[in-house]
Amino acid sequence: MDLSYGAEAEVFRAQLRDFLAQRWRPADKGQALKDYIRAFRRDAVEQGYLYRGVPQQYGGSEQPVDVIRAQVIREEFARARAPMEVGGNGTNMLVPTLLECGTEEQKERFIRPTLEGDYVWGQGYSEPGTGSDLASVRTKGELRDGEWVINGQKIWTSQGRDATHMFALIRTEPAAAKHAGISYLLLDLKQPGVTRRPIRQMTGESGFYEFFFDNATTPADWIVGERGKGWIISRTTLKHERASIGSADGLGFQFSKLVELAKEIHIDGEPAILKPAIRQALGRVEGWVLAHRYSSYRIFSCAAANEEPGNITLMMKLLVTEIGHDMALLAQELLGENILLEPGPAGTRGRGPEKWLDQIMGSLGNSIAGGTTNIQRNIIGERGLGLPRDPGMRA
Amino acid sequence: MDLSYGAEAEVFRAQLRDFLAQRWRPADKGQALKDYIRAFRRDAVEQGYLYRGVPQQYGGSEQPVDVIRAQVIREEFARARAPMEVGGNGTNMLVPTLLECGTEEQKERFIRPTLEGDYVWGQGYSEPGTGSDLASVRTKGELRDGEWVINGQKIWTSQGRDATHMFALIRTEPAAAKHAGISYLLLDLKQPGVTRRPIRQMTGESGFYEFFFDNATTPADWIVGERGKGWIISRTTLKHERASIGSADGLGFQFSKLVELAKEIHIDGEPAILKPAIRQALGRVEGWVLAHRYSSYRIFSCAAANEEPGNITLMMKLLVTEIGHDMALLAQELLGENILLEPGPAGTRGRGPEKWLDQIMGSLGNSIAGGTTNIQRNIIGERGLGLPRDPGMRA
Amino acid sequence: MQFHLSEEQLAIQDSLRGTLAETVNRDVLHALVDSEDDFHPASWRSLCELGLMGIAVAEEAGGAGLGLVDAALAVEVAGEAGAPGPLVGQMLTAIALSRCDSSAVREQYLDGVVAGDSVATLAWNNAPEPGGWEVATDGVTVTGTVRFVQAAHAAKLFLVGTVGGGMALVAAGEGVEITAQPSTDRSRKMAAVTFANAPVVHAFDAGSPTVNWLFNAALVLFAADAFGGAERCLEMSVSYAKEREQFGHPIGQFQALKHQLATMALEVESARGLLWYAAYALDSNLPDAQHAAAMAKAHISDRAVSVARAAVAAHGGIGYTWEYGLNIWFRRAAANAALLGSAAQHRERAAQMRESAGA
Amino acid sequence: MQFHLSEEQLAIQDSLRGTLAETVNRDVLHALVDSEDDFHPASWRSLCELGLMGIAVAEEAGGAGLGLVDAALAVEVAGEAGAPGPLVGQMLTAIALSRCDSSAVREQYLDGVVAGDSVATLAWNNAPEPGGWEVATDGVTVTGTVRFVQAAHAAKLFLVGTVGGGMALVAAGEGVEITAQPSTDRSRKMAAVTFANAPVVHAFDAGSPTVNWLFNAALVLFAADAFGGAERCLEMSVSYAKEREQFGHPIGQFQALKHQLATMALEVESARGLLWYAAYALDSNLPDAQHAAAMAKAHISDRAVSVARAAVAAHGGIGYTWEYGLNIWFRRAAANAALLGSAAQHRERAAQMRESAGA
Repeated sequence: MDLSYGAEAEVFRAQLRDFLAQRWRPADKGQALKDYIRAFRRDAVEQGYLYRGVPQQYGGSEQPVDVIRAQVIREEFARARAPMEVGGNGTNMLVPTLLECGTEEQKERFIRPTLEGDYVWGQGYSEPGTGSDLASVRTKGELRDGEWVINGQKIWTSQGRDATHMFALIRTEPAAAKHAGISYLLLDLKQPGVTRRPIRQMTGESGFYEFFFDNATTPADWIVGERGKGWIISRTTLKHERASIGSADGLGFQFSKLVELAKEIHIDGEPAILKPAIRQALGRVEGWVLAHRYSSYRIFSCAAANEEPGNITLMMKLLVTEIGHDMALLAQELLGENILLEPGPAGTRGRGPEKWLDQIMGSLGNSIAGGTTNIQRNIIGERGLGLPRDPGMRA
Repeated sequence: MDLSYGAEAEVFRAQLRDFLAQRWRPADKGQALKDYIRAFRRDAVEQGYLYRGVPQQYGGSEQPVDVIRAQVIREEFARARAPMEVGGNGTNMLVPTLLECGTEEQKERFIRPTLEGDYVWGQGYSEPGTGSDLASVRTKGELRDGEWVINGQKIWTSQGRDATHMFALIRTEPAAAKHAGISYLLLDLKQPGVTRRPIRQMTGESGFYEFFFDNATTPADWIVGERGKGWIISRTTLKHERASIGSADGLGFQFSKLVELAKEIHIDGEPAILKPAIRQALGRVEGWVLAHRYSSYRIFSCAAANEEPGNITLMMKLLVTEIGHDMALLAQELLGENILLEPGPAGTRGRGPEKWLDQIMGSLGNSIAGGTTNIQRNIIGERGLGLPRDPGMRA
Repeated sequence: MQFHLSEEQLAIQDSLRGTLAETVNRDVLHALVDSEDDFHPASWRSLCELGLMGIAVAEEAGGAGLGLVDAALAVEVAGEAGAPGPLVGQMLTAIALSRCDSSAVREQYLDGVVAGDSVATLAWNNAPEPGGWEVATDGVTVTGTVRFVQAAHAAKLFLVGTVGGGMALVAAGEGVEITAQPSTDRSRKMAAVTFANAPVVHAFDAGSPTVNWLFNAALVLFAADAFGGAERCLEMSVSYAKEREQFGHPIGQFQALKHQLATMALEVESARGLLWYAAYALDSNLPDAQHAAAMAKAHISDRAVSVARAAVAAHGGIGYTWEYGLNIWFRRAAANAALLGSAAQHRERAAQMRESAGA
Repeated sequence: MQFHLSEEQLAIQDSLRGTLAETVNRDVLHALVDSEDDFHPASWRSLCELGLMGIAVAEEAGGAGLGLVDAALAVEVAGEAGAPGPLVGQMLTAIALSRCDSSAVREQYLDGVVAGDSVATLAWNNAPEPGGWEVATDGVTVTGTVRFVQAAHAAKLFLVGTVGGGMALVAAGEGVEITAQPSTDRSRKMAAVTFANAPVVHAFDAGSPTVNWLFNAALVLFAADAFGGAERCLEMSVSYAKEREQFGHPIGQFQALKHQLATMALEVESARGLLWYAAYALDSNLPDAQHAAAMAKAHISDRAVSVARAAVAAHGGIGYTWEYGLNIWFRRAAANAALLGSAAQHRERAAQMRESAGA
């Protein structure tokens, strides 16, 4: 075994560092900074550092798959605090889907502005009542006079405040069987038939939006793939999403914050970190955090060698969720009466221990977003362990 | 609220104490002691203290239901260390079943010798492969020449070493539907067609037996209820069993033993009971032990008032099991390297901490005997909370 | 033997439940939660009219002549409803006044507190026993700050915890300053109250049995609130599981969710007797009353936190929204677990009591 | 970067698995478990023939020239099989000898230990670090008793932990007395070994890097054994759930059991990388090697106990029988958790290391 990235990667790293040192020197603010960043990203694409999986003709750098280089890029951009790719559903989910299933015209029209951040995409899958049974969507689309007329409601759209466009699962074939009645449509959110509303979460913050469609329209050719094939096309997308969830560094960082909290908080007149029961609880969490970290190393190493890491990939999401619960409960114990204080609104949150309330509730949001833990356990049991499917869970 | 038993009960208690003081003075050993106990029990029945639910004509004392008196009797017999009713499946399960469903001749023939301990009954329900799906029994009974001829195997029979008789679920109607093909038969175990074999458990001890039937026979009229009604008849029995499971005193006693263990065992040079993490773990268990204790008070109080205590009755078994797991894990932590020592065989087990190994493994036996925890949770969810039944769990 | 609820007790709970269904209905509760108000006069009035504030005060002192068990049953229902108002403080101040040895003080204050016209609240810090209270007193005035006081803006009387485990009754006004605190528990918002040589109406001796009894009673009553909240979380989750369909079936049919709900039910239902016993033991001055109060607070507030978490998970996305309202009980559960000391602290206290009782 | 197994490593595991399927088959294992023997020559021989004992010994010293990662992979498979024999002690004694500075000692003993002809076992007590060892030594002889020594009757050499964290290699015979102990772990039975002025073959300095390295390596290897056992428990449970039918369906279809199995799988599979890393960090002398070893021992031995319990529950009655054999791994998991200090002790050690590293 060997955790180093190899000599070739270090040469690449040195070149990248040079590039960043010379090219990433932001001085301005406001719009000037935005323009500077846009120009910087274009140069970084030119050098092959960003949008490596996207063909050059659509604004990518079209590089061969190399997870080691990708990792070096993440590390060095983070080190230089330089902006990486425009994030979000557009680049993570829609672009790969268009590359695989879109028409030439769709690729030309949508990919570049998405990569440059001009188009911000909301995901339109969930509806009130769908939950894990996404194929039960009811938002209707009818083709009338050369355009789709859309009526219904979508929910749990992240980036909903800024979204300019949406990719959505729409029931266009009411006569077809459940899964076969769905199409994958794109639409412009800036039109009179679309209303958006923030969803306030239990933390008090609004991370998600819901969208109401009242005779909203979209051109007939803004459909990805064939009519009735939307379900299959969305599955491709979801795979991208799952692969991007879960970061070893994130958990490790959270754990170190938890240790800091235990040092700051005093219980019975001494720092909590000195209490043996707290030390043990921290140690139990740390065991899981390390298990997660080295599992992500395994996955990364397999990806670099183009091998299959096996069942562990099915488990990362659940692992993160469960560790999040453990940390939340421990944080709650550490907080003591500090939990009685509501933290201020986002952006103004102070550095007081009460800010942990967000994490304590957020750990519950984790188990809901992107498939509940029950669905995760079904997947591990059925796809991972080969146990027979429960016929009741088939729609 | 009032936890006292009331004045009437205290008068009853005083009379009972007098009786015990005068009548329970064992001096002998061996057979003489056995005879003394048999005579003592007969006197106690005469006085209305034992077998209160059984009519006098079959050897009981035929007393009106009075759970307060029953409780006083338990307390005072325990205090005097006097022998109560002959325990086991015969008195707990078979006798109530016969009283409800047996023929007059069956009652005459079987009840009195069971109450006096001459007949010891094994339960013949489980078979290899039945698990929670008891109605899938395959042991066959055919009526030939005025007697049932029985072939098959039964397993998990407690009191299997001493059992003289068995009440069993036997498939007598092979053409009938699953549940409708079963009859409730009694049989004498002392016959050539019956072989018994102890089942060694993971503790190394043999608490249960399995029985093999190779053309074993029993008279045609040793059937309780009609042919094909055995499943329903066995359900009555199981209710009796469930009501007798779970004793608050037992758990409280185990907890106090666990506290003692924590005082005896030294970790890092000090008694484990001084370690804050251990104190917290003990306190968490104690919360559950108290929750269980006062739940049993509730059930007892309702029974005394002839009221329905509600869902809590469905939970007591699971509660005991779960608390047993918690205690086992804590005991294992306390034991440290002492767990490396296997305790001696039953009867010779010393007083060393290694004897806890039995409890640690036994807590697993608990979750298996009398319905797994998964079945218990199904029952709470469906019968208690009114959630819809899973069609897959119907046979 | 009577260790189940009498018809009278069930009737009190039913009638309270009915009242709160109106006066703390969904709209009222959500409006309160979204406001900065720490008190809701209309619903408070409805509780007062039921005679709840003096439920555990002797009849000759103007109360209902019932006990702490009955008070706990009422607080349980208030917890279910997420009712605003300093119910626990009011009930305990009423008891404190009814036991106070100055007839002048009783005459001046008792009726108003029993009636609920004079709102009374606890100004104890969250030390796990009275010995940890910190407001200084010379018997005549009190000085110091207490954070996390419920309904402080509405309160006419503060039952203040003083250094060494005494209590002082202090009237709102002179020398009493209130600073609102952003509160996690939006249904019972809290404030910091600063006493600066505030005059004492009546002082209860440090370490006196009355003070200790009231503290233990408070532990039990906050456990009762937590218990009621846990019942509410369970009930909302079970209803949701029966109504909501996925894959063509009510989700409550799926075994995984069914078992999660069964586990929640086990946590809730098995705690009921412990709550009753702790209240009964204080009513009857049993030797283990203080141990039972500590264990009830520790065990039941833990259960409520656990059940509230499980309830959110059982609901999926909708449970995570502000509008659905589960978070009201989630936050209230977190508060009940933190008020008057943590579960860990009470478990440690109970262990010490067990040891000094020789077990 | 290489943090997955090479084809060579997978091949070693496969070949070992194949060998053990024969030499430690069900009949062999059950006969051993039911006997009082603490050693099984035939299966030991089969392991020796694979060259396993010197797997982490340098090639110039007669070993395979691989590392602790490879040793851990082998011990993992032995744990899966429930293999008897002091594999960990043998491997570590071989490494210790290969690093010993006396060429005479190396010449006399190394080949025999690498070949496995001289059975070697650890005589450490279960202190969580070498500083807690208790056998007295003057450098020439050792005196004291060590309980829970594996395969003591078969051993020709004992690697004895001495006061202050030193080690002494002692040959069986003069001054060495063995008393069998009734052992929970029936596949690796243990004995108390008393040294009475027993002559020392070679002494390793107290607190030396070699001693510390070997201790940390032992933590990792017992974690590997625990990991292998957990894999076995999982695999038996999954197979059973696929085969066994109830209510007309394989029980693995029911969601509750499916989720229990998924949780077991999560516990097992997510621990694999931690095990690898701990071994790799010792191979590479990384600064966090000792921290990783402590965490691996604590976390993985806990997981193995938990998975073994869940496996019995997943089987129902059959899993609780002696004959089915699950108890062999249940007991072995309990032993692995207790050997060389508890999970709690290692978590505390790891916390201290984290703190002294300034985190």
